[in-house]
Parts: sequence; C-alpha cells; structure tokens
Amino acid sequence: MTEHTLTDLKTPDRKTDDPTRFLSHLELDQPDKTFLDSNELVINMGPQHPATHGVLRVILKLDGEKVLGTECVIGYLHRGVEKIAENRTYTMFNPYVDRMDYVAAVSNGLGYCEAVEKLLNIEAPPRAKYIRVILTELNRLASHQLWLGTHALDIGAMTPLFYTFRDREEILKIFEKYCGARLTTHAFRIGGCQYETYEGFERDVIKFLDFVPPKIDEYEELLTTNRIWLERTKNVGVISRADAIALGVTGPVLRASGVKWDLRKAQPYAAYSDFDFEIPIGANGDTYDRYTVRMEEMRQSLRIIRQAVERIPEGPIMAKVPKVMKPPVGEIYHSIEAPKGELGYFIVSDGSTQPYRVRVRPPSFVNLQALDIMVRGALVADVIAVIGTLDIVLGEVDR
Amino acid sequence: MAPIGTLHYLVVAAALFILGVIGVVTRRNVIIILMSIELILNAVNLNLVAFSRLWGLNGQVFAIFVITDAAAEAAVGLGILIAFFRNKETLNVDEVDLLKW
Amino acid sequence: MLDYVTSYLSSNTTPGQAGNVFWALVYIMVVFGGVSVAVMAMNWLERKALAHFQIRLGPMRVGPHGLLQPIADAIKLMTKEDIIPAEADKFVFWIAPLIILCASFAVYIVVPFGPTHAITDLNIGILFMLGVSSLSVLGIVMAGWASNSHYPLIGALRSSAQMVSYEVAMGMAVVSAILMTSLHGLGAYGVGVGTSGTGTLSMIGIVQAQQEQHVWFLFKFFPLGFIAFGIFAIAMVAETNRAPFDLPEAESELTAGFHTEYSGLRWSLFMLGEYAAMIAVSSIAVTLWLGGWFRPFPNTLTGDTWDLVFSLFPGLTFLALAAFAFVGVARMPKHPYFRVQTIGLAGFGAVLALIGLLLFAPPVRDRIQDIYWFVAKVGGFMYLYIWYRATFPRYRFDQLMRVGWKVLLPIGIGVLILTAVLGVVL
Amino acid sequence: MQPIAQPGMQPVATTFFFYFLSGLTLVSGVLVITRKNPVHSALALIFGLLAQAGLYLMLYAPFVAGVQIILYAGGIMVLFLFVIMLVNLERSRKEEQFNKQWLVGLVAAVALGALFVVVYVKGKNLFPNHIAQPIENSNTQQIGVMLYGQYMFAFEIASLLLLVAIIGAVVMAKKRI
Repeated sequence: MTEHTLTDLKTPDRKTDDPTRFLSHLELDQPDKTFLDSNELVINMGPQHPATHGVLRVILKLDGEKVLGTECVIGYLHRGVEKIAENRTYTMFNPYVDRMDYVAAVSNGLGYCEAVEKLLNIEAPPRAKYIRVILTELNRLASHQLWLGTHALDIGAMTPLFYTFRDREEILKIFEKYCGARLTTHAFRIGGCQYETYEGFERDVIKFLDFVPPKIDEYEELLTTNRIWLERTKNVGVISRADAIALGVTGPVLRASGVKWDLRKAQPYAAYSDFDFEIPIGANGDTYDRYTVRMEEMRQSLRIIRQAVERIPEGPIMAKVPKVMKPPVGEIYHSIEAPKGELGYFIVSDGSTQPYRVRVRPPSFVNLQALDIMVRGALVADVIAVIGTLDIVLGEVDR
Repeated sequence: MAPIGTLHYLVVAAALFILGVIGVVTRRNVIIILMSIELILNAVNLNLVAFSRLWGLNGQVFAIFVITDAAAEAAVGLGILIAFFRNKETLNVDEVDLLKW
Repeated sequence: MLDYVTSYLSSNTTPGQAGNVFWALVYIMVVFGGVSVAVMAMNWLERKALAHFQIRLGPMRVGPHGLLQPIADAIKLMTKEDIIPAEADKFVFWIAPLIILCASFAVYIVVPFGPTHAITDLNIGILFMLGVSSLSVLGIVMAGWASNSHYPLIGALRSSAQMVSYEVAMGMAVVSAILMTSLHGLGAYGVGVGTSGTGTLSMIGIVQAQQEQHVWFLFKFFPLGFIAFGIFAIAMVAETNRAPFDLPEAESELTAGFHTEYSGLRWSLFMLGEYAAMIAVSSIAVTLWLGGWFRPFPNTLTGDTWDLVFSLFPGLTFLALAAFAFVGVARMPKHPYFRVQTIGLAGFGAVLALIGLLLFAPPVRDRIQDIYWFVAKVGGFMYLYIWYRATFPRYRFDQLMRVGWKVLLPIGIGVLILTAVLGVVL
Repeated sequence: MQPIAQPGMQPVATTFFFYFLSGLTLVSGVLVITRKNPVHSALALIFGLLAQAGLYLMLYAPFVAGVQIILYAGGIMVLFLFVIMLVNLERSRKEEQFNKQWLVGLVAAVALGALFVVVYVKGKNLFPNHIAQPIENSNTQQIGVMLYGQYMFAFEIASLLLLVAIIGAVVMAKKRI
C-alpha cells in the first residue's frame, strides 16, 4: 500500500464569499497584458444556464472573451446512487442505474446487469443478448440524436433539435412498446430480459431502420458542410491523442482524437462479437471530428441493429437465476461502451444479498475533466461548444 | 419674442463654449475633460454653421472638418487614456505629472 | 382650417415637405401605428413560420391558429412585474430601451412607402436613416452597462463592437448605391453641378432615379449592384442582431445578452425596437436596390392592361389570404369545442376578403398600389430573416469580426471603386 | 436680424424650436460638466449633440446635421461609452471628481463671457444684413463640390489626420503590437 500524499491539493477556503475562491488552486495563465490589466473577469456559467446541459456550474476566468481557466462545480444533482446500492439487494438496485444517464438508460441497465451476471457467474441466453444489443444500439442512436440536437442548439442552429427529437420519438415508441417506459426503461434483468419481444417488434425495428437513414442525411445536410458550423467546430476544443489517453476520456471523444478504442470490439460483451461493424475515428480531435464520429456511429449502430434483427435466435430469454442472489465474496469490474464512453461498474460483494460497495465509472464524469484543457485560450462561445461536444449528462456526472 | 437671427445662435454657441471651458478647468476626470473639449468644438461648429447662413457654405465645410478633427482627437485621446489608466489605474488628471510611463 | 386640411390632398409632395402639420401628424400616427401592428404580425409570423420549418405547429391556442397570440403576449408582458436590479443605475436602465425604441422608430420618418406616402422627404434621407439607426447601439451599450451584471456587459460590448464594425461595410454598400443615382451609365457622367443626372441622398429621389434609369440598382452594372446588395443584406442582419449574427443576445452563451436583466414591459420595448429596426433596414434595402414602391417592370410592361393587371395584386393577395383562412375553417375539427375558433377564423377570413374586395375599387386601388409593392418587398426580407434563423448556427465573435472587416469591407470598397470607375468609363 | 423667409417653405414654429433646442443644448452642457458619473455625462452630451443637430437643421445645414448624428452621436460617443466601460469604474468613481479650481473656472468663464458680450455688442453692426440664399435642396451637393474642389487639400490633410489618429490610437492603447 503506497502512501498517498494530499499536500499538493490546496483546499479552497469556503468561508469567504468570493466567487473566485474555487479558482484559488487553479494555475491560471497570466492575462494578456496588451490591453487593460484589470480586465480579468470571473463569471459564473450555471448552474442555471441554458447551455450547461443541466446543473453544471462552470466558473470561467476571462480576459475579455478569452478563457484563462475554468473550474467545474458539480454535485447539484447528487443523489447518492452508489450509497443507495449498499442498502438494496442486487435486484432492487437495478432500476436506480437508469436514473444516472437518463438519456441512455438501457445502456446503464445493460452494464449493471452484465456486471452482476459476471459476479454470479451466469450468462444470459443468446436471444436475450440479441435483444439487449438491439435495444442498447437503439438507445445509442437516441442518445446521439439528443446530443446532436442540443449541441447544435448550443452553437445556435435551432432546427436540428426538432428534427432529432422527432426521430428520437420513434425509438422511444419502440421502448415503450417493449417495456412500458420511455426514459427510465429498466428493460433488462439480471440474467436476461424480463419481457419477450412484443408482437411485431422486428417489424417495428426494421421499419425504423428504413426510416432513419434519410433523416440522418437530413441532419448532415443542415450541418456537415455548413460554413458557419465548420468555423464554429473545426479546431475548437482540440484534445490530442496523448492528452485524451492521459485524462482517461473515452467514447467518441477519445475516438475523435484518433484512438481506435471501442469496448464493443476491444472486449466484446453481450453479442457484439457476432456483428460486423466499423469503429469510426477522427484525426484532429476537434469538435468537428467528434461530430463526424458520432454521426458515423449512428450509421454503424443501424448496421448492427439490422444484423441483430435478421439473425435473432429463438430460445429462452432468461437464464437460471437464483431467487435470492447471493454472489460469492469477491469483486468485479465490468465495463461496456455506453453512448458517451466507457461505463464501468465496480461491485464488491461480501457474500450477502446486498453489494458491499458499488462504484460507477461514468463516462460523462471522466470526460468532463477534459473541459479545462480543451477550452483554455479559447473564447466563451467555444466553452459552450465544448460542453456540448463532450456530451455530458449531469445525472451521470453527479450520480 | 424677437425673431431668431444669427446673433441668437452665436449667444448659444458662446454659452456652450464657456460651459466647455468651465468643464475643462474644474473637472478631474479625464473622460469628462475630453467631453468638455467636445462641447467647445461643438460651440465652434455652431458658430461656423450659423455664419455659413450669412456667407455661404464655407462655414459648413469647416464644421465638417472640425467634426473630423473631433473624431481624431477622441480616438487618440481615449487611446492615451487607456494607456494611462493601464499604468496608473486612475482617471484623475492630476496624476498625469510624469512625461513617461 | 378645412382648406388647410384638404389643400394637401391635391399636392404631390410629402406632408413634411409641404409643411402641412396636420397631415404630417396623421402620417406619423399611421406609420408608427402601422409599424407597431407590423411588429406584432411579424411576431406571430415568425413563430408560425419557424415552427413549420421545424416540423411543429407553433402557437395554436390563443385564437384560431394562434392569431391572437401577440396580443396575449403583449398583455402578459405589460402586466408582468417590472424588475430593476438593486445595483443597477436606475436612470440609465430606464432610458436605455427608450433610446432603442426612439432610434428605430425615428427612422420611419423618411421611409418612402410611395412617391407621396412618406412623413417627409429629407434631402439627406439615407444619411439620416443610417445615422439614426446607428443610435440604437447607444441604447444597447447603456442597457448592458446599467444592468451592472457580467452577461449584459459582455453582450453590450459585443454588440457595440459588432454594430460599429458592420456599419462601415454597410456604409460602403450604401455609398455605391447612392453613386449609382448620379451615374446614368452609357456616357452620362454627372457628378458635377449643371450636368445631367445629379445624385441624390433623398430616399424618394433614389427610387425615382431607378425609375429614370429603367433599372433596379440591384441589376445595375451587373454584378456590382448585386454584390453591394449582398453586402448590405449581410450587414443588415448583423446590424439588427439577428441570427446568425445574434451574438449580443446569444441565448446559449450569454443567456440573453444586453437585456438579461430586463423583464416585462421594458423587455418588450427592446423586442419592439429590434423588430422595428429589422423592418427599417429592410426598407432601406428595398429603397436602394429593389426599386422601392415601384411594381415589377414599370417601364417595360406599360400600358393600361398591365397597369390594371398589376393594380389587382393587392386585392388578389388579400383574397388569397382569405381563401387560406377559409381552407383553415374547412379543416377545423367539427367538434363543438372548436366552434368559437372556427367562427373566429371564418370571421377573420371574411374581414380579409372584405379588405380584398375593397382594394379592387378603382380609387383605393390606385392609391394603395405603391404601398402594397413596398410592403411586399419588405415582407420578402422579413421572411429571409426567419429563414436565416431557422437554418444557420451562430457565428463566434472573432469570426464575426473577421467577416465584417476582412471580407465585407474590402469587397465593399472594391465595389465602390468599380462603380465609380464604371460610371466614368461607360 | 431678419428672420429667414424661405420661398415655398414655411418654417414651423421656428422661434419655439430654437429656444427648445438651444435650451436642451445648454442644459445638457451643464449636465455634462456637473454629473459625477461619466456615463450620465456622456448621456447628457448625446442629447446635447442631437439637439445641436436640430439647430443645424434649422440653419439649413442638413448635411452637417446628418454628419453630426452619424459621427458624433453614433460614432464618437459610442467610443466614449466603450472606454468608460473598459476602465474600471468602481475605483475611479470613488475618486474626487472636481478640482479645487472653482475660482479659476469662474474667472475664465466671466472673462470669456465679458469678451463675448463686448464683441457681440460692439460688432453687432459688422454682421452684414444680406443673407446668402440658402440652397437647401442641393446643400449636400454643394458641400461635396466644395470639399472636392476648393478644399481638396484640406480634405486630403484631414484624411491623413484620421489615418494618423487610427495608428496613434492603436499604438497608445496596445502595448505589444
């Protein structure tokens, strides 16, 4: 056990009412002395702000419009999900994970279910795995659509928001038909799926698959070659390959920096090893690359769903799971590729019906770390673009 | 009421001029001193335009030149002001007592 | 007294020029009232058109198809609590929206809706318009400063820099159009005194110059007029702080820019000023490049038949709108719940149809025609504004400045020089 | 002095407008030099400038009036407001705003006023009685011809002056170029 030293962390002085207090331990770049010296401006962006995607508070230190440093203040949506887990049985905790990344609830459920399955050493039947893949990929699509709409709205393009929400509705309808919920789906159970697919599920999905590609083209038509969009996103919020890896960012943010890392390929879970799909990567690691990567990912998701629907096997959807789950003593870390990046569950079992400790590695939280180095030296407007491109969900950041 | 003639305008201009002078002499804030100078220039303009009604358009042309000069003066003056404020962090004209910064 | 009132009717100048105070006041009332109504209509139209761009319905509840929504909004805004921040500079905070409002409404004094349909015709008309509309930046700066808050201050700084920058490019485009009034082309070089084709700054004079030269300035010295118009069309969007140049009030960055701290009536004054300014700059563009009040092809499609055909347009437009309303009536659900709405829409359609029929009456027809064409052209610009807003993302501040100074201004200067050269050479 | 009678043009309530506008000019002038807050001073100055533009219009100088509005009210005053916002007001507002030079100001004012009175009273007869025919309808054109004809050289010098001012302002306000 190595000794941890915490001396280098200066604790912010919370007694003073100065809003700059959070910046006290930031190494701020010196302001541009060519203009007024006293021109430093500290502004609070959030927690009530139209573009911080919820209740994120970003303290910006500005020199005119240039960002000298940022600090994210989080916790406004903290609900203690991890602590709650310690007082719930494994089954009871399952619906809670839906409330973390509420726009990708299916993925969260999948990660949790698979982690517990791994702990219990059981495996879901193939049909259940295929259903899981179809639903999580649909969820990825829905999450990316929501991201695109809000991101474009942040940059000032109003219309894509309504287009994406129109098409996302079709996905939510499928979810609703499948499990009765639209947002916090709770679609999966430990050991498989609770529900068999409804009558006409395949037909609905196929219909959706035919419906959505022209819509994606429509979004791209509005944005991809739009001059203003290009100027607002190219070379904005650049994060290099090395920085991205060092900060531990994952998901499309990492792939846009040119790292071909996707857990669906790297350590396949569910039924992903059965499908043929590409991992889109970017070159520059700027906001535009993240945009193209996500757009391509939407198309790849459609590919996966089509293969899964065509090849979906018959059979049971639930493995044999004990009524009272008492996993053996031990610990497990299982991670999946959620729409926003690597979503990991670290579960420590003490052999009882309740987990001893659950720790979630949320992709948004880790990706949010990159905000500061992405926006230093940029302008205020870029901060908005970068927050949008990181695709954070505050429910997941704060848990 | 007497009909309005050139003299009326000249009196207004003179009053404006005096106001500008008082402002320059009594104020300390550089910005307001610059504004008082604008007042003086405006008084001159009013005179010029008023006279142009008597002697043709030359006065108006000169008024335009004066406005041009006022723009140049304001730009340079405010530039100096910013440079001054950056170093002294004050707008008080009494503090400008060194020939260097 | 009655002579004083009626004497103007036979004159062929604007009331301001004729020195007729009574008619000038009438015109002022009509124009300002008309602009206010136009702003309300524009508000409704923008919300509806934007909604249909974005596959939604927009206001549908207040009145049939939300027709009464602007009125409901106005009442809401007027009855809202009027908040002045404790740390604000009260007087400046109070006066800032008024400055913007006055600046954007004062411009209408010289807008020529027809050869005699203007409040007055200043012989520095266009200069006056540019000057007065540039005053609204003062209101914005003051609003931002007086709020004593960071977001409004940044918004105000952005906005003043933006408006001052784009005024330069705008001025270049305007000057090249003014230059065209004095250049008849084809050998007539008339900048001096006594030569033919003296230039003019008067708004009415500019439109008449286009008629005399048998060309909209949009097509003069093709493509120079076109480029100048393009520069103006871009700069005017920036001047009015509309998308994609709506940085001063960029919602996602600065919450609401310079009017973040404003609420209720004061806020609505800002909006009124903004929309009035939009209509004002559009009318500058129409006057300078699109032939003002003239109907299409006033010189080629002449003759009584064509005159008749074009004079039917106003009535036909209103009849078409009425037909549109009646289609809406027919498509209303036949549920008792919708009875009031259906009757309201039918009544609205009937009013429109009545106006349309009224406009077919020959005396009205002749008088209304100029105004109709002017308003129709301005309406086209209004639609463009909405279209921009639905389509474009927002520029970043440095990019905005770059476009203004490094793209529009050099092109504007080039166009100006080329216009002058072509005027001499041709 | 004879009132200006314009053929074909009936000036509307000239006397009233003259007193109204000049009153506005003078009151705003007083406010400019007495307000503590520079923004209020600037606001007063703007109103004064606009009132003066009105006076120019009454003097049949529409072009100068337009230039006054565009350049002074729309340009220079925006610059002033911009600078006022840039410099840190919180601190500078606490400073003493007035010099202890009331006496000097008073003396200067009285002396100047006396001078003006003397000049105007004595020189009243020097003003010619004839009035140049105001050429309002082509005022702009006349000024243009004069600017580019008779005053060509001055005009070029003025443009040079503006260029120098631009460069000077940039050099002053920016430390590193």
